[in-house]
Amino acid sequence: MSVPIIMFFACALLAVLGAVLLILAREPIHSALALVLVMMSLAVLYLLLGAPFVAAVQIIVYAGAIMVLFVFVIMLLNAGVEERTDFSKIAKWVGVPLGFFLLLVTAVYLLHSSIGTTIATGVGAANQAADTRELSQQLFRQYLFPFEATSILILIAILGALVLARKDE
Amino acid sequence: MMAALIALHSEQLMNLHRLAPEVVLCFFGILIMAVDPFIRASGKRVLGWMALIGALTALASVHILVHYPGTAYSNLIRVDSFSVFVHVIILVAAVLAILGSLDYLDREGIQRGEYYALVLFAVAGMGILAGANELVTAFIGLEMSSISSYVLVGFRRRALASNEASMKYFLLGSFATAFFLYGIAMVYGVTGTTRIDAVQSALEQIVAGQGRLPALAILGLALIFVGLGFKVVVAPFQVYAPDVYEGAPTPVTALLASAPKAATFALMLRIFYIAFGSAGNLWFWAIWVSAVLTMFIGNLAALVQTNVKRMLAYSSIAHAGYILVAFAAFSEAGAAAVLFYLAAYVLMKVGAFLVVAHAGQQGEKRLAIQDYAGLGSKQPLLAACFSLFLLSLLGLPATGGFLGKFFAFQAALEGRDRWLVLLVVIAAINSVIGAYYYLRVIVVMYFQAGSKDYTPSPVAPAVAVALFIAAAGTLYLGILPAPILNFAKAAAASLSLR
Amino acid sequence: MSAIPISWYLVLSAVLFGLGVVAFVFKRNVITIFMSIELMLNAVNLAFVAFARARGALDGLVFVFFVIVVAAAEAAVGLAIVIMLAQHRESLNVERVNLLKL
Amino acid sequence: MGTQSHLLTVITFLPLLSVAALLLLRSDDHVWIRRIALAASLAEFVVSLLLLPGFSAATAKYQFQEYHGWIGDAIHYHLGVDGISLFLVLLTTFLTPLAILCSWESIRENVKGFFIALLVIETAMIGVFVSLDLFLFFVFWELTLIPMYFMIGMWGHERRIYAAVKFILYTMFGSILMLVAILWLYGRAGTFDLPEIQGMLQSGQIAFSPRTEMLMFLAFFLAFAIKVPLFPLHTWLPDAHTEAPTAGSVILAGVMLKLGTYGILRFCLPLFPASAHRAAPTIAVLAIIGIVYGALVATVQHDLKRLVAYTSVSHLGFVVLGIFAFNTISIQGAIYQMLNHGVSTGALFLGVGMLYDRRHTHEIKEYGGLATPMPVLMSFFLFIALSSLALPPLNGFVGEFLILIGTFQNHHAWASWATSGAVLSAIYLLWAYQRVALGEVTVEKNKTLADASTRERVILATMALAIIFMGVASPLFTRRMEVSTNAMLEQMKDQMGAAQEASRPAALPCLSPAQRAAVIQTQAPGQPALATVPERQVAP
Amino acid sequence: MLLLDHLWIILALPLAGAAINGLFGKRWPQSAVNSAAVGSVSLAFLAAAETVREFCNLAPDQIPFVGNYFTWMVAGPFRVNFSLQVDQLTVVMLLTVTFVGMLIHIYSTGYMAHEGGYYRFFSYLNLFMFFMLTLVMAANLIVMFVGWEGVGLCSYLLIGFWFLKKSAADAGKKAFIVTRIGDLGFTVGILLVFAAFQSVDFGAIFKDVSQNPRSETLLTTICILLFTGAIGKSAQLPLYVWLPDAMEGPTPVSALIHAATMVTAGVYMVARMNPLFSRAPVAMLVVAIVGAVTAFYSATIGLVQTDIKKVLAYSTVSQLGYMFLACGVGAYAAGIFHLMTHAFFKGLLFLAAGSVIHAMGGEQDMFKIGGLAKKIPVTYWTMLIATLAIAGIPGFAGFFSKDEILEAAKSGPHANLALWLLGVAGAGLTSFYMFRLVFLTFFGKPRFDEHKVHVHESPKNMTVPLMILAFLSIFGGWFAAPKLIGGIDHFEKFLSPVFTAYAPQAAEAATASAESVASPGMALLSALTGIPVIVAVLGLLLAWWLYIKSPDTPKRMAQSLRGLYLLLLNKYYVDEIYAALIVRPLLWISTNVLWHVVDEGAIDGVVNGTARVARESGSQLRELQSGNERSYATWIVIGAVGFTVLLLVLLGGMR
Repeated sequence: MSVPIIMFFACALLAVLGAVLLILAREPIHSALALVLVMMSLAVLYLLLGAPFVAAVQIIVYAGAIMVLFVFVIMLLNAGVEERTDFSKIAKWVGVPLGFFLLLVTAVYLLHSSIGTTIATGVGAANQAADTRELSQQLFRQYLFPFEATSILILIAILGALVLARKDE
Repeated sequence: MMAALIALHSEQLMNLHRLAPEVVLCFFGILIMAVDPFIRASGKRVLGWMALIGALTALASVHILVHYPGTAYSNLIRVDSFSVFVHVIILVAAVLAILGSLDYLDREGIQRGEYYALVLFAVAGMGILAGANELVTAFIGLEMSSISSYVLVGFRRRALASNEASMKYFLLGSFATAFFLYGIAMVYGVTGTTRIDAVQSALEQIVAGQGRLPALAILGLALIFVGLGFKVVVAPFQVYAPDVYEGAPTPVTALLASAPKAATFALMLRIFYIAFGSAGNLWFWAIWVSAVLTMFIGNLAALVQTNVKRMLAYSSIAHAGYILVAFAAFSEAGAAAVLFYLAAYVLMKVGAFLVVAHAGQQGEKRLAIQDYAGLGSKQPLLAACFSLFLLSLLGLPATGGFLGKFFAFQAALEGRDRWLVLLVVIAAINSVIGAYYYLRVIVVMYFQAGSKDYTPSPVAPAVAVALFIAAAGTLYLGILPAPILNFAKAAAASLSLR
Repeated sequence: MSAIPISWYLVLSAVLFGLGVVAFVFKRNVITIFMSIELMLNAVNLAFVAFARARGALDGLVFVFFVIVVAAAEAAVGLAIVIMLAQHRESLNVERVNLLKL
Repeated sequence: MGTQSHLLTVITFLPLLSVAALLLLRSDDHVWIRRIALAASLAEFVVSLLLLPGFSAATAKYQFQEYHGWIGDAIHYHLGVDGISLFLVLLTTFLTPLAILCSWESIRENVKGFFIALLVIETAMIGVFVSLDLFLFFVFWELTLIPMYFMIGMWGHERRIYAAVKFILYTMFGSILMLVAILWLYGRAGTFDLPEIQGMLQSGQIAFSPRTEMLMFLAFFLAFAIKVPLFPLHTWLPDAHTEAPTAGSVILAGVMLKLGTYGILRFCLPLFPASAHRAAPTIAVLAIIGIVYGALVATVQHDLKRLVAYTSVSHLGFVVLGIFAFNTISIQGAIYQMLNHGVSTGALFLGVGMLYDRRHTHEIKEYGGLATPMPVLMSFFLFIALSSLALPPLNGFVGEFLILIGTFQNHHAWASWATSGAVLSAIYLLWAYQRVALGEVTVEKNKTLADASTRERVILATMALAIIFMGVASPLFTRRMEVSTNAMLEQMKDQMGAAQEASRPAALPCLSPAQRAAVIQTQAPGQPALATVPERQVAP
Repeated sequence: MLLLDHLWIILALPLAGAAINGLFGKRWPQSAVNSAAVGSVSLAFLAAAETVREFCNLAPDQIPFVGNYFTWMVAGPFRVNFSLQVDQLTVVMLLTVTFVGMLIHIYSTGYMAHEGGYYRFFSYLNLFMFFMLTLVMAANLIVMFVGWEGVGLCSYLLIGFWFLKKSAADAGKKAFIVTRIGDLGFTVGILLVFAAFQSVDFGAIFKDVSQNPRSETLLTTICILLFTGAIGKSAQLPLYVWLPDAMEGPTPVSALIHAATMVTAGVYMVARMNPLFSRAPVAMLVVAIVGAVTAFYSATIGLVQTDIKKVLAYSTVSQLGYMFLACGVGAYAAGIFHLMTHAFFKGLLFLAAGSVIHAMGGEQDMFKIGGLAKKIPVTYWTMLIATLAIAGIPGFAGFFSKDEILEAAKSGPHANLALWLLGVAGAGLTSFYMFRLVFLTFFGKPRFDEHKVHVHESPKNMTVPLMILAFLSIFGGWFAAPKLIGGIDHFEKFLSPVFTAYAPQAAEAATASAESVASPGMALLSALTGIPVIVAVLGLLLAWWLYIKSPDTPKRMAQSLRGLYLLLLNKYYVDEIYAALIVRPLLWISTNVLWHVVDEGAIDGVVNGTARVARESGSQLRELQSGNERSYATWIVIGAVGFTVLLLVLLGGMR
């Protein structure tokens, strides 16, 4: 049992735990926090996978920005306890089980996938910076266009928020 | 560093002309946003005209694409007659939708700049979708169109239906997107690339090597189908469509029911025909099953609708089914048939919804089929146009709809698989079922007298123009389809499927 | 130092994705449903990174950025929609939002 | 044949042109709408008569051909007539003016729309008869539906909507499967051009397995059988007829039903001869059932128009029987009977319509003793009835007798059973006539009814003359059908291959050696049908 | 050769008359109508006469003389010309029809003088002449069929002439339909003829059949089928029912159509087709039996009828029976001979009866008449003559013809004693009911209120035809007179070419043998020759005793033999039986089974059923659209899982 493995299992457990909490929590705010937990543990896993930059973005943007937005909205609407109605029988009796079934199927196939067996190169402090430069190269040369497109996307998001969330005049 | 970036850009700018329509659209979108603050509430209509000009310019700029076939942005974007064809369809739909919106927004008191900007951005997204040669790029385009449509659907904020539709569309839409994305991840995992042509060759190698497709690839295929199937509204992912189409502002419905479908089908063609060409025998069945379900669900459920808008929503589901029939042929002819069908479909569907948009009157109150009683005598021309669109949707000869079906069935019957024959027969039977509810509207319009006290408002010029274009186009496609058909064939050929 | 098979990461992403799906179907509150989407996206990201690692390629990581951006955009619009919904309806329970049906 | 003739195009689209003219008129200017419609249809009739001098009875080839590329390289704008279709075109152009004339006063609201519908139907129906391209044919075939649908739905009577929808759905169901079959056929032949396909079939370039052929035959036949209508697919007909306005019924019974029988002759038999032969006994039985059944049900109707409608089921049964006897006499008889039925039943509907204009009911018990107030109208009515019950030397007899005698050559039993139709027709028509015309006037209103107006006399007299003329001058018609019919039968024989021939010797047409010779030399062996396509097409 | 080359003129004349009266007669005065109608028919008669004259100059090999006019039908090997022919048989019919027709036209000008629709009547009558002439002059079966159906039509029109009377309209319809039932057989017969001989021309058929023999079954079938037509047209068992009802028509019509001409068409046709019949013994036998039975059967009904015209009607049926008996036993000439004489005396009887009715102001019940002998002498005498003729009293026309028939039945080539007996019995009955008629009508005390009806003799234009016909009823039969004294029968001789030309050798041999062989049986037979006469006289006497001597006995007999009496009075209830067995069930089935159950129930049920199923499933399917976002999500998940499983497990073949 080496340190990375222990870390992996720890984070994995935390992530799954978070996900389960997200489901079980009746207070939206709790769910939100559970989700933050998931994201945090994922960030650690990214580090394990030797993608520190991604991990950073994960923390800053995701946990930092997006989740804050969530929490903010929850507070704004002071969304109370979730009422567990079950008008949709099909969701209760079919949807949830099938969800788990899907989980199972994908998990099994991913476990036995050929690439699954390849071993990730451990975290080398040396190639980190290079990693990031490479990354930026990729981003601005190879994937420049999507990158530019995302700017429009953001614009759209802003517009949408403006249109929808404003008070009725 | 900065300099490097600029250099990079200038080098990349060379590619922009291969994105001419998108660039134009985004430019106008931003322009509208920039101008918006300086125009007082009463004059917002101008922005609509600007948007129209934008769309038309984009349509014109498609010409540039024609002259610069090839790939752009390190092969993320592919410009070929296929994407040109789809661009044209989308932009025509956009133009018609905008024409239909001008007065609608006035009527509903929601004449705002954002609306048009969002429309343009959405269309730009679809444009990207049409030209995308790379899955993540496609994903971005998809999101551009989706997110702006979420907003557009909810644009009549005060109407409960509108914001409910917006919510449903948003939640389910992003749900489906997640599947799509996961699918992409799988593909990436298997092939190590997300470029469609690269995926194609990679998969072919694998198949050549191990004799069959790896499970992950198939898993990815299935998940991608979920994501795209949702966008093109095929069973069992069609559930959201009726609610959303009914709740959305009708011109938006018009756009939503037509353009994204076209764009997404284009992407689907690229992914299934090219990238997963080696898995044809697999996805064929997915398409087959889905097509049967889609047609039956769409038509049978439409039979019992009492609300024209919702009825048309179901009918658009059914039509997705017919398109799948052509899709299942998995041949150049099939692709051509899909494209031709889309062309015809866009015209008649947008036309039909624009009629509904007008006939709905203030607050979209008159949507029940019975409200159309006597329209034939009150507004003969409008009724005539509507009948034309309905008959075309029904598939009556001398209309685009008929030839769409015709080529679709033809392609399917020429296809490799014997089960296609059964599929075509099912489709045929379905189109008879469909006949019933389309004709019912005509019955009400012409054979039943309307209430004396109600006189509909006259058709606004802009709408009239839009309807005229749609009607003329429908007839043109029905009587002299040769040019468009050849165009579609060329487009299909440019897919160069092996 | 010892290594971890990529498949473990993939299985984890699968589990998270699946849980996300379950959550999406299970939850009733609009906001939490929306959160489950974010959960799924995270699962996808994990998969991307894992695959990227497996291949020693980088574009997987690039995709993660795009996904995050998209997630952000969706969040903005989505939450706006939620707010709009809250303005016109008292409950955030999706099961009570069924004006459009049949 | 290389030269293109445009006559058929003119004939086909002239009505559409006049529709354009009508559109220019103010819709409340009824007088001129009527006049122009009538003038147009008359002009149309005159123009269509130009076909006769140019038509050669000596060749089985399609004549007055026009041939242009249309969509892709498979779909062509290809028109042409032969002995089978020639007179059906004339029938159409002959009946339309009368239909217009009979709606002169009875149509009051939305006059413009009505006449437009009528003229559009005319174009569509002629198109069906003259198109030699399966695609083109199908287009016209479907186009006939909509105007008729409107005609029934808008200007019909009480249950018009039910009738209209029933009519159109019934027919569409049939035709859509035919579309599938057409496409499948194209999949094999690579063209929609009928002569080319026939040529390929004959030269064995394409061949079907018995099963496939049967399926395709059925797909085509279903569409046509519904149109005919063949028992038990007939139930749309009584409703449609009863609810349709007079002109609608006239066109429906007069021409539209023939689309079905024509289709059988033009497509089912030449394209799928083997299956046609295999299916013949079944179909013949259905036809005979139809003859008797239609007559019996007609006898007990209490709605005059419904009664006439059911007689169509009976009469068309004869036609189908004649066709599936595969005998040159019976088939010529069948074609001739199509024309006769068009005239006689059309005339019957006209008469019924004139009664309806006066009393606005079809209930027989509402009438009675009408011979006293309106002797002229009733005399015509009786005369038409007589033609319809095949009284020699009127037209009905000639057609029916040719069918019988031809059928009898191959199948004694079929013909013998069919003759019972003669008695039954006498029963229902004379009984109906008695209930309407004879005896004392029972209903007070009827005492004062006006006799036939000049307009009505013109209509009825035209019909009566046609009836007599066709009764005594049948050779003028049949001589022009002869060669085409024989050619078709010969071609079927060629195609059917030894197997079927062995199995059904009785089914071969009985031809005198002279005629065989005639047929052979008209049908150049090898690629006869291709020879009918303009040279430049044939040339590689 | 003036007219022989233009035979069509004979047809054209009455047709023209019909057309003229039909189109313009309405506005014309009666005189004009008369001249058109009577004129055209008289001209037709003259034309016929001229034709006959020219015919007599023809060489035997030119007979039959055929005139082709135009091709009427042609399709494939089937070809029909509109062609007319003249041979001896035609000549007889031609003269009879035109002459009697002319007389009856003249008579009608008087009889119908006070009727509405005068022009209509005459145009119908002329039209009838046209069709009747077509029938007798036809040179092929199809043209014959034209006349055949045409006369049927005219009889329909004329029976229903007083269409305001429901009974009249019904009778007309009945006549047309019942005869059409017979025509079914006739039609199929024609079809079979063509199938067998590839032609419908008499000449061709006869030559063919005489040269290359056909199987007897085939010929028998053909003949029986054709005979079915005759049964219908000539009112034989079992299709005679229409003729008595046909008396609803004006009396001249009954005289012309339902006595003299049309009803004899069947006999003419059988005679015309003799080459076929002669080769089908079985068919011959059938014809003979039907004829004989009908002759006796309808005579029995005639016994008790009270309506003067009904009596005549049944006697007509009976007399037609004799004619068929003749044909059946191979004595075609005798049959035609009786046809001619019958035309004279039965025509006369009807006209006279008409004159009686005219005199009585429409009264037809014999028991309400009586004692007219003095009041209307002409009518009385002429009618008496006709009665003597029909009763077969020696010297009168009927005697010769009927005697020949019975003779043939007794000792002809196809002799058959049973039939002969029936015939004789019928003869007895005939004379009985005929004299009953005469006695009831003209003798005894008037049984009507003489102040109400003032009896008057009919006008000249009615009485003159009576006298002419009376004359013929006496002398019309004398062609055959020489035979009595072992001489030759001129009539038979004249006709013989027609009946011997294509006669089968076998038959001739038979005749020969029949004559040569002289056995004791023959002697006995020849002894029987006088029997019919005796029987007839007995009938006369019985009638006299019952209706003159002791007029109340009939009633007592009716009482004692009530059952039999009612049976006869109600014509054996045949109409009722037909109605119960055929008409009503058919109507019931058509209405309740075919229309309501099959059409509306089954077929439309299926059609509408499918529609309902579609709608039903539609409203089920829309339940998917519960409006609940969670359900929607579930559907997407279902889809995702479904397709994953489909692709991976089912097709990907991985497990």
